Amino acid sequence: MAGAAKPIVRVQREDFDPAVESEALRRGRADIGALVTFVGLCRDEGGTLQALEIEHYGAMAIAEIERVAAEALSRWPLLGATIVHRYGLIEASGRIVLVAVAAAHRGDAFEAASFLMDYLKTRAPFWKRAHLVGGARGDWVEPRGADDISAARWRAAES
Amino acid sequence: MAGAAKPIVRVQREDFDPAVESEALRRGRADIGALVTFVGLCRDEGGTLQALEIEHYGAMAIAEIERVAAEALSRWPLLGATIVHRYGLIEASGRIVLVAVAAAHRGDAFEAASFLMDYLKTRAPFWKRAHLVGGARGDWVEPRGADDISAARWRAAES
Amino acid sequence: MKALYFAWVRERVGKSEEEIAPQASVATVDDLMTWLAEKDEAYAHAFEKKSVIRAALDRAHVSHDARIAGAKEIAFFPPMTGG
Amino acid sequence: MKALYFAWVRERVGKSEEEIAPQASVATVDDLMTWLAEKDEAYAHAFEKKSVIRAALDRAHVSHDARIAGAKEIAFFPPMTGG
Repeated sequence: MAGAAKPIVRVQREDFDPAVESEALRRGRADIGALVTFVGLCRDEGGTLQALEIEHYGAMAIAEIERVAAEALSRWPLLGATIVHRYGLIEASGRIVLVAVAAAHRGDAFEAASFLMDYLKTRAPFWKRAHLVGGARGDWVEPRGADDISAARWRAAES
Repeated sequence: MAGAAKPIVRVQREDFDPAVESEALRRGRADIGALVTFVGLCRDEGGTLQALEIEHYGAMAIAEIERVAAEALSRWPLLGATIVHRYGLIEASGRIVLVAVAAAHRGDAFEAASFLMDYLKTRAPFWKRAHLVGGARGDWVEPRGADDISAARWRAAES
Repeated sequence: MKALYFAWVRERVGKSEEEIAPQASVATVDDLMTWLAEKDEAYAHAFEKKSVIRAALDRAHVSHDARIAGAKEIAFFPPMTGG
Repeated sequence: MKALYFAWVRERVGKSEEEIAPQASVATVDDLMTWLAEKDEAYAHAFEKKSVIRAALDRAHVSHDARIAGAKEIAFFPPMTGG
């Protein structure tokens, strides 16, 4: 749609700055009414988790996130979207993923950001493994059933 | 609920920094998995709007936003919430309102932030007047029917 | 009691606040709007469509059938457009 | 074709990638998992519950009945847990 920027997608080891990412969507334009920024953080699970190790399938991750972003742009009249996903070792309280979405109206921005996160969770090729406090290597994180249910919400509107 | 911070509510003339507000929710804790930051901006309406003048009922605005925030905290297991609403003259592309919500899981954070914005729009005592490009004073902004419909979404769950 | 007016209600009334002293028979928010509308043409214009006007008693939203007895502050304003 | 393994599939197989050359009768993703499972105990362990394993052909998700002919790269992995 008119004014829609090409989504920005990055997969990287280093940390990101949510303020820089969301400000970049907004800068130099006055047609944006709503800017939603989501940051996913590494929880310490009640003090038991030291870090998450995130394995990924690099080439596919970029391609898959770009597909998900294109899907969001086709569904909502967005004025910009940025998705950044980290891999490697992320300490408790560290940032894992960012989704920033700009739109004229807040309903579109909230829905698109929520959709992007649901689809990233269930489609982007990343796998988390826990590193426990004390040094032990924990298990691979199991997918939450809630994530599939959350992603399925968007399918009713497809058909 | 355990871990829930008292919501931070501010009504002010001066601008705010979304990064400072959302970072303050996150700092020093590792139980947050999802941080949603919404910023509402002044659109220039296709280049016709110079600024919005926001009138408000100061004493009630704080009280009403605090009631809305308390309602959000009672509905979702939040780990923090900050709401900042500006008044006075806000130029096109300027920031008007911030809602930042922290939770363990993203579904709660997205829903609570969306709820807070819907309720702010329909309950917080602020009124916008347009200032047009060229210097003319425009009309008071009419409420969008979409805002009432959006706010009504949350009522089904109440009864 | 103190009456406050906001946005176009304020503009039509021509002031942002005033002390008012309605008689005891003015019992509800709706009664008070009718009473105010009878003051002069400016008030009549402000309150000509009572149904679109919102009210708050002591800084909390109330419906038009709320009783005003005991309230220190009443505010009248159009539907909110913040956020 | 190149086969890639991720997360616990990689750990069980014992390598992250390799060249494989299944015979022509191995037509689908499901066939290929069965073929791999027959290689040795490590592969048998990795692919013992085929239904939980996801596959991608040339970097796009596919179902287990997808045909592998013509693909340059196939990846096997557990359900994703990113985001």
